[in-house]
Amino acid sequence: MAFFDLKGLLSPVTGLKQFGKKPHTIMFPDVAEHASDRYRGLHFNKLEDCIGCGNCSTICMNEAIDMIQIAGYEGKKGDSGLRPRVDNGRCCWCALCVEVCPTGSLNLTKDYIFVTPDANDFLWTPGIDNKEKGEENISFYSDKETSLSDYSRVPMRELDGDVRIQSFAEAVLGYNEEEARKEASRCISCGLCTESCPDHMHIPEYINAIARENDEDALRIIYDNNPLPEMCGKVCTRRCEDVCAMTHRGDAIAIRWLKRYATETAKNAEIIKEIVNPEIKEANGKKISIIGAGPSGLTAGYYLALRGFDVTIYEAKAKAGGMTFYGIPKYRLPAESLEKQVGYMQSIGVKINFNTRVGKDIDFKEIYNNSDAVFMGVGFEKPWTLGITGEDLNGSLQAVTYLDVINGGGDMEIGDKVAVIGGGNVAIDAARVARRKGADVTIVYRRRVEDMPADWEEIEGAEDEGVHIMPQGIPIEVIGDKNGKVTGLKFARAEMIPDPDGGRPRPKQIEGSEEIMEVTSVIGAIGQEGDYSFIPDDMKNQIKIERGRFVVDENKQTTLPKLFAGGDSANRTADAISAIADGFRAVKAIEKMLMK
Amino acid sequence: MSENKLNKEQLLLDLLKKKFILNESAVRRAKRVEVKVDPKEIIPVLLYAKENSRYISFAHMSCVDWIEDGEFEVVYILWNPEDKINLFVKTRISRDNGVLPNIDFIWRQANTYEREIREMFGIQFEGLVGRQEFILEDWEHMPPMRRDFDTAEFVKKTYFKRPGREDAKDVREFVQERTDEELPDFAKKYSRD
Amino acid sequence: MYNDKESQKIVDIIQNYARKHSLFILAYGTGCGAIEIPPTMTSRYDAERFGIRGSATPRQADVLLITGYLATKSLKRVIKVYEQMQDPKYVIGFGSCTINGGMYWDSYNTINVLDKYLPVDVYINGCMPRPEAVIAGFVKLQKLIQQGKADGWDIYKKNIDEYKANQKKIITNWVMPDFNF
Amino acid sequence: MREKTTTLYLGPQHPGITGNMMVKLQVQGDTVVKAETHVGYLHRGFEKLMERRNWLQSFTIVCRICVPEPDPNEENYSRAVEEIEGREVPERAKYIRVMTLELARIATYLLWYGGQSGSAGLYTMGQWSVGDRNYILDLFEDLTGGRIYHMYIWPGGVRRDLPKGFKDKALRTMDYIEKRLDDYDKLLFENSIFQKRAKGVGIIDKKKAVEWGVVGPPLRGCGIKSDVRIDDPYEVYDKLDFEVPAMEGGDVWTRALIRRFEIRQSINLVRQALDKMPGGEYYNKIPNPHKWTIPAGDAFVKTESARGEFGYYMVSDGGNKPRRVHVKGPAYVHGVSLLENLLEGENIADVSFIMNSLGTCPPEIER
Repeated sequence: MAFFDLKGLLSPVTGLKQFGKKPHTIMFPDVAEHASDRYRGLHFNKLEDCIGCGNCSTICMNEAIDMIQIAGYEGKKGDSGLRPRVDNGRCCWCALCVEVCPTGSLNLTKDYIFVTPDANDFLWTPGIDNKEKGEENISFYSDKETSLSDYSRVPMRELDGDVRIQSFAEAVLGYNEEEARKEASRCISCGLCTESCPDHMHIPEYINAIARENDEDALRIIYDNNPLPEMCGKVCTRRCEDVCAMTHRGDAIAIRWLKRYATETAKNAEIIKEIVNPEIKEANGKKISIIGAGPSGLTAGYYLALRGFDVTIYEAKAKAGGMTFYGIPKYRLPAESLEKQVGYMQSIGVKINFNTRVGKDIDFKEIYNNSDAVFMGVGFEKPWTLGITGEDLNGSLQAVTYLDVINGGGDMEIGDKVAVIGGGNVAIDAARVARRKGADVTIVYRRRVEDMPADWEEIEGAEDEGVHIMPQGIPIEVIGDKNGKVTGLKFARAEMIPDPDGGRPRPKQIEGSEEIMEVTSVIGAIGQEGDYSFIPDDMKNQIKIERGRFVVDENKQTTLPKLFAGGDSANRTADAISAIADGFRAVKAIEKMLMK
Repeated sequence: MSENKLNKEQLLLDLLKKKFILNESAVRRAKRVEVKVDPKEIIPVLLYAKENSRYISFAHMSCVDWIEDGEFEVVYILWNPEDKINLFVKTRISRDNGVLPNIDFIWRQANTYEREIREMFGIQFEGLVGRQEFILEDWEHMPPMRRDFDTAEFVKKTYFKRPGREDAKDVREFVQERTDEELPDFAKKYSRD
Repeated sequence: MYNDKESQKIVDIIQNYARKHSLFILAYGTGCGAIEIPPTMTSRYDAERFGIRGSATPRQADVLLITGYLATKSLKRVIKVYEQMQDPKYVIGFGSCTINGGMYWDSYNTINVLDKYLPVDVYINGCMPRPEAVIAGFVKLQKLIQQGKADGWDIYKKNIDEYKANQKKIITNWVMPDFNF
Repeated sequence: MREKTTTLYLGPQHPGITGNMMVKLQVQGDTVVKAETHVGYLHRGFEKLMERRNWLQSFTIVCRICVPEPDPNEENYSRAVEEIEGREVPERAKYIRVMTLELARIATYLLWYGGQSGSAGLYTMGQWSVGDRNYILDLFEDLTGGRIYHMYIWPGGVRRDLPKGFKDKALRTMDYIEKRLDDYDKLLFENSIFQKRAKGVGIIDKKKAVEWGVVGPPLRGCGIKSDVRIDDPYEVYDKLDFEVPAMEGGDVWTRALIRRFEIRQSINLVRQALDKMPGGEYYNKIPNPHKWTIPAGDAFVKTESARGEFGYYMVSDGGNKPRRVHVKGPAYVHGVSLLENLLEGENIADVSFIMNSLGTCPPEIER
């Protein structure tokens, strides 16, 4: 190379051609800061949408997010009341918290300038500290598609509707192992569901155990406060699923089916005993009597027996389970399943005296005086009548009675065209049982389909099986022939009148819309009440009963100190899991009372 | 994956099997052969691979702490640019006083890897030159990459944490308190972390 | 005349004005944050508009940028460098790491809370702070200087024992003079 | 007469490269007789941290391993996870990944322009190229939501689809950068000062290159045609039309020429990727990250970064956290023992010049 390289010296000088050109300098701060539409800046949280599940806090590997209590957010079922607070001295703007937020309330914004001499300022709550312009600045968000939460449930395999009506075989087939693992791994373990469960089962823990392929631990966790999990796994009303964090954008975790999966892995009572392997305390000599082997009675019996009490259950019927045996049809809850669970209880020392009706076969006072405590889980046996003319005709019957006969192994003539009146689970059960008995079934309900208190899955199942549903129909009269046999149902159409107080709309009969439906039977299913005639009058006076229910405190104690009550006859929710919860709570109270 | 496709890989494995005593070795997938040898076989295998099988490129060297087995697994990854095969040579030594041969005379760059592994795991390499201190300075504790070194615990002891975050609540515990749910101890390991 | 309080105030104002418009930063990029310094200094954001420019040695520098995490090995050098700088001197903490450990909060080799070891005048949030945020940080520092509130160097001198104790807790092998002033 | 040997400490205060490291030089006059590299000023213990983080959380920290060019880390991490888990990646995601990686390569080379010329005292170059680099970063910001740390390529695909109007904007930017490259040529490569500084300095010959395991542009600068994108194609590089240059010489000048050529090649690749990109899914969704486990196994994956081969060795024990992730960046082989060897006999003024030409990046040496 020549020492004097003219080109090499002159070329760089061409850089001068930039001289005088408009610079591309961004004159910040004279011009406002700018960021792209997807920028990951400071957080913003829509506090009203947030449910305080804490998923953001757990995904953050910097532990930058704390869940704290904030004034004005008290928390309710499905909302912990906590809200995230971000430590910007930790946050690295990776936005994983946004990707996992199940409700989509947490987002990142275009704001990124945060300069201060005081390091303590960096601790702030999104949505409160940037209330003014946070929402309009949202730039990085995650919708249902981009979110890392899996919003769609693993579908449950079922028998087809036309196969189902052939027999009383279980309609729902249950998850297999692969499906259960997949469904369990959707759960974000926030635990908000536990608050909704009357029994506060340890839901996130047992789901996690299933996800980690440890079904035995799952069963052990389930048995910690629910001794009838297989029953719950099949027929629970699952209030937990109503508040699942996933429901805000998709399907709730199939908590019930997962419980069912965990319990079905134990094929018989011995295996349950082997897996759960409970610690049974030494007998303490205290004697407890329980009236009624329904869910609450069995629960109380099981946990009292584990705690070393001498437990005797008096059951009027031939089988344990109460309404869950005699009220729930076998295609939902097979008899063997209940027998297995009850068998396990008996194997750890719960004594059940079947066919022993208190008040008839044995005196209530005798039980009361001979026991250290008595728990009543007597349930609601007596059905409400419709209160319309013709109800005493032959062929007009009550769903509870009908189901009781069928479940007890008997049969009842209903003909081939049946009208079921009511919209609850019992009505649907009766309708589907009648359908299996070959009848053409119509459900007559006063309100709309969406107002039906029955589970949507049950309603869908009924429709699949060919049950007709006639919403907004008010029964007026049951019509019979001269032999006293039902021939028809007279009903009127209803229109929905909005409730001025904001309650659910009320049905109002449309004048002149009366019709007659030809039927061979009418099955009423509008509710039941308790029958407390077994209690002698002098004691009944001391027990406070309101609106057909025993009045109990939070310990399930009635106004008689030794007497506890639970289940339908003591709570208003009237489902199996509440009964179990009552039983469990009474156990704690009884133990506290007797063992102090 | 058909047998045909992995011809080259199988050939190499057979060749090595004939020459050396290998512990459970296999063709893992395409472009990937894995052999496990005893520490004393390391140098012969590597030399053979380099000189006779054209594995001229030393792609990587790493160490994994299998604390459950009480062993370190050291892996040498070689690359043959012609056959396009990764050869993994793995060996295991005891965690307590494991010594490995130094291979930086085969590939000069192995020196850097060995120095790092010596510092981070505490494995000695026979005849390795170079300063003892490589990345860390004045480190008086257990070699940090060993799995029994708990960095979070160490940080708690050593460094400061800005105060003001003590009011944080755990969602699960918070809801539990509200509902008087009693979580049994054995279930706690399944709570979210 | 110079002992007069009023005139001292005027002198301060003039001094601070001069100081704030010539911030020489020490080009000691300690962590990831240094990657946004070149864009800040070059044509797109052009920090020289504010009188900000790099300087090669600590003796000439006014501002020390701690651009992110500080490994313990670096901390030792940074302390040395900081103490060599002439008063008044300022420290800017970049990014989350300097505030409360950031992403490396559980790393065995990085300090978490910078102001336990060095006085920090301004923090800039972000991971990484964008050039705009960096400039905003400098503007804030200029304001503080004008108001006479950027007195980290003074605090450091007054609380030297506490700072030294914290520093020596980390740096076990202290092979340098206690003070480098 | 025996010359006196002096010890000179270069660094740890940014010796003209991206990151802190120190070179302890023994000098006689102006000549280095012995060099010793000291690293560890940026050690954060990433590999330890990853043992404590689950698979998704680890993804967010890997990009911090190399600050100037984070994307190959994300790519490697994702590909290693996918290889162990057997997760499929949609075709569109592969094209987006290639485009992202090439954009990152361009950005890195633009930064290198600034560093290489700056260490020769030519500061105007840096004002231009680092300023223009912002246009690439703008693209990244539109695409990923971040300028520097993208956290975009993740296991199963990419995080978000291309935003509206991205293709046009990217093509416009490519046109602009390509035009600017001619200006750079005039300013740097035709500049006789740079030529004189660069030619014949820091020579690596072929034999040395193989022996020391040199990778990337320095290796191609020795006349060995080696590039992971061609030798062991990943993503969709085998479906794109490009070639890598190799030139004899082995000095700083040749390495600079290689980079000059490659940046044009990358612009071409970005255009191709945008052009051939199919529609469809961009992401094969991972399961709930809290419960995401990966079957036991190990994988070694490599990516050609702007500075050479980036390798990840990953081991899973079947749990929800990585057992071990070991990162080997190109600087790991260049920046420690090779550098010590190379600096012997060079001028003090050329030390950071050579370090820059090797693409030394301390944060990835010590991680």
